[in-house]
Amino acid sequence: MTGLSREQITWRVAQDLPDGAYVNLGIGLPTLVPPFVPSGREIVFQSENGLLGVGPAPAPGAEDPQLINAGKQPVTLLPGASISSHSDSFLMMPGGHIDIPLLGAYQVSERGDLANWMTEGDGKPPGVGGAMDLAVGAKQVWALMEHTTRKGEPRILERCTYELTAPRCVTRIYTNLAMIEVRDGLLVREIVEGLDFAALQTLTGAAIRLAPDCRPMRTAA
Amino acid sequence: MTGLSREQITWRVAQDLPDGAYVNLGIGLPTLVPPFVPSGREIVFQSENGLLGVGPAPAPGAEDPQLINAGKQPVTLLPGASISSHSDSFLMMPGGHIDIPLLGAYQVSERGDLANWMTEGDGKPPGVGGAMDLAVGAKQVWALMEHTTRKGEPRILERCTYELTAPRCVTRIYTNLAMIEVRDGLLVREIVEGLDFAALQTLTGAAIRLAPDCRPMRTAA
Amino acid sequence: MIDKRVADIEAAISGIADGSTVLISGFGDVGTPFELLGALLEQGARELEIVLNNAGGGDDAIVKLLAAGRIRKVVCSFPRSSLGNPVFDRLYAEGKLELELVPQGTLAERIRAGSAGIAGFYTPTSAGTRLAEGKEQREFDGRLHVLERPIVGDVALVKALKADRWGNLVYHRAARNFGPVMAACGRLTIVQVKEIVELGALDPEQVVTPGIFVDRVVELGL
Amino acid sequence: MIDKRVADIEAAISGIADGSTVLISGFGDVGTPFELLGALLEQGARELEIVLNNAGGGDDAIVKLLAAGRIRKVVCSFPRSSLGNPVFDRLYAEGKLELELVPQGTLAERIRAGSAGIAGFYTPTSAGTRLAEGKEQREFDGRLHVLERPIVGDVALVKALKADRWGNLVYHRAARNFGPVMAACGRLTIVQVKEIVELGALDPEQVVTPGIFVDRVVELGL
Repeated sequence: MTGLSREQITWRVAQDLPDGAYVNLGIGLPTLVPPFVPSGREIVFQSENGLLGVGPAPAPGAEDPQLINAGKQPVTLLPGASISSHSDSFLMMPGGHIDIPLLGAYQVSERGDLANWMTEGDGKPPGVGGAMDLAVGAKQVWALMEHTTRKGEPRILERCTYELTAPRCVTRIYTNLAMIEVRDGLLVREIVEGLDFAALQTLTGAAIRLAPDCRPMRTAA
Repeated sequence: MTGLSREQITWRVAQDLPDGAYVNLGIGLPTLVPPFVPSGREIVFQSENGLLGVGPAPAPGAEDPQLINAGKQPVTLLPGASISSHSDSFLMMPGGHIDIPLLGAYQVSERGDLANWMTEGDGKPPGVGGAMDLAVGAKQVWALMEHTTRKGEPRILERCTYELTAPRCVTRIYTNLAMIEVRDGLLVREIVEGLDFAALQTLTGAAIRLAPDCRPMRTAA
Repeated sequence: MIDKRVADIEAAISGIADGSTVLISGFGDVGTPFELLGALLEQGARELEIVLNNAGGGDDAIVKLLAAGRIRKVVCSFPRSSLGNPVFDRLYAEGKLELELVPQGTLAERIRAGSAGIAGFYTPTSAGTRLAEGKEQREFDGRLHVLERPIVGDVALVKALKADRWGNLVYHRAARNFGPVMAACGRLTIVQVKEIVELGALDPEQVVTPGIFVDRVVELGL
Repeated sequence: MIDKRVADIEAAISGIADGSTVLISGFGDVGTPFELLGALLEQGARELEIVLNNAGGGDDAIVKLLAAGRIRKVVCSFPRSSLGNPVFDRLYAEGKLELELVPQGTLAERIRAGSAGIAGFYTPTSAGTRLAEGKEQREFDGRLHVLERPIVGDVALVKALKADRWGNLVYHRAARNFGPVMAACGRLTIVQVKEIVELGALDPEQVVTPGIFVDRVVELGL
């Protein structure tokens, strides 16, 4: 069961971003989200390195090498954008000004603990970046991840086995198989076509509940 | 014994400001200092309300009503000036970036305690403004004051009787009668012409010492 | 579409609840949103806690709010005015007005902490003085510091020079003062500006308050 | 007269002592003062503690300083590079390099605290995680916070776009990042700029780093 592609996961997330939201894009999957925002909605994307109002990737040859996002990729600024120093930019996260950080995740627990900065030793020094700052403060934190590891082991667990980024922060999980709300446990709101609830449970390391209104997971037409 | 006029005190202080110094001007006597800076010296005056590089008073009719100093008087900006928010401006005081705050004082103790924000009840609510912020952080704090009250009571004391602005902060005192360094007690560096050390002691509420190189207090020619 | 512009000052000030903590920008008269304060007087919210540097003077809108009995508590650094403020003085003397006196830099920093999710900070300012009484004091590196707690505003009323429809702000000269730090701290931030400009007219490098902190802007031409 | 301009990069970097704590601006390559770092390599100071967001990569000047054994400790948020940094990885694995890993926002805030004379602050960031181990944790309003202490730099090396002889700075786009907060925190702040302009050429409203924080500026044309 592979379910959605990476593009399909980010398309699905983009459909849920409300008009006018301030959204931080973590590195990895989240940076793929912006092109999929439905037309007519205005979303202000923040990049932790001091950019608010990040626009699409620049045309080849038109890059400003000093205008990059958190993933160090060249970006543009929209009309209405603003630049902040790092200390001013990071006011926006723990201070709760960002409506929704979109974060990649290695693991999420049934109570919303997030692990997204450190796996078991690859021998290299660990890096945390802005992960911990982004995970605190916002009322909603959406985690984007593959439902299982490449070996098929669950990433959604009763307790994270990797080091935590922050406890009890994730409010919603988008995977290649399902959209799950973290609300007194794990509530399945959508499942990809062709997968049933029992099969999803076997791929999940914590008890899940089926929402009464659970729907097939939407994908781009 | 009246000694120096207010202008003469501020003239005397101005002579000691080193070229290139960053100097905060407290309200009251200190705001009179800038015109007396010897020519050839460049001093950057800060006003706590976010101005760095304060220039002379504007010509009548040329005032910008939104360009005022800490005493709410209209000012100008010099080439090289910058504007900061209050939170950025007040980084400069406890952070030790201001070389010399010039502060008015009600009382100073022999160990450099400063009292300059609250006298004994005039029945009105007390105001502290930026006094306490300015008094901490700088390596040097110069207090400008009349040597005694109008009733002739000393303002330089073993212990302040008014509420403190900050303990152990004043490093130098300029009065209408003397210039005194606070260094393991009170060291008299200059006395106004016509006053001897013994007479100065009777006007001072703490033991003073005579510097070996004590000179007559300079005034403008 | 994001459009924080509101049609008039009544719409700008609407919805402020009784008992709100209201941050008010300005240093003396400069940068003080007197027109929003006038509208607040009309709007009617009571039992307000106001946070500002000064506390009004003469017959300005702050004095009028005080005189109308609408203010329960004032958090400020300097509640004295060269124009006099006998209303404040009387209410204070009669015990009808609570005053929390805060050093000016500490006031700015407490508001910044509120905006940044910082639960407290240790500052040397006021350590060893009467204003530190009742607060935790603690030595770091041989020096006494005071634990100061954040201030969070239910509402921030701010005056700026220009805004765009996203709420980005620039200020004029010394009128910047508490504007940026208070704008970032209000759960509801309402800004009066001289002029609303087209989106994109403000250089991203020169925006002082990013629009993320702002909820409503009203153009007053002054 | 105040004149913070220095003639060349050797003069800019002179006088850095062994054992210094050196703050280095930049996020990835952007805003990183590589030319000052190259001069620091020539200058010879050893046993340095460097504070920066990333820790170099490829064959940049930070990697060269590491390879030359000049760095004792790295304080950073993300010591990994898409270009790879095998020198860092080897020194770290061999225990020859101390690493203090700090969340990015906490890093910026600790540097700001250092510049502001704040002795510590309570942040929710990292509370309940491995990075909070050994630090004081304390509940405020029902939520766990971590006490973080300030960072003060003996030296700050910063890249900006323009400066004047008073040391006022403006930056270009995302190259602003850690520049303003680090410039304010260095006991000795050294800045490389593309262009030095006449005093008065920078609008006071648009100065990002006031000259009070800056000690030396050197014009490099890039």
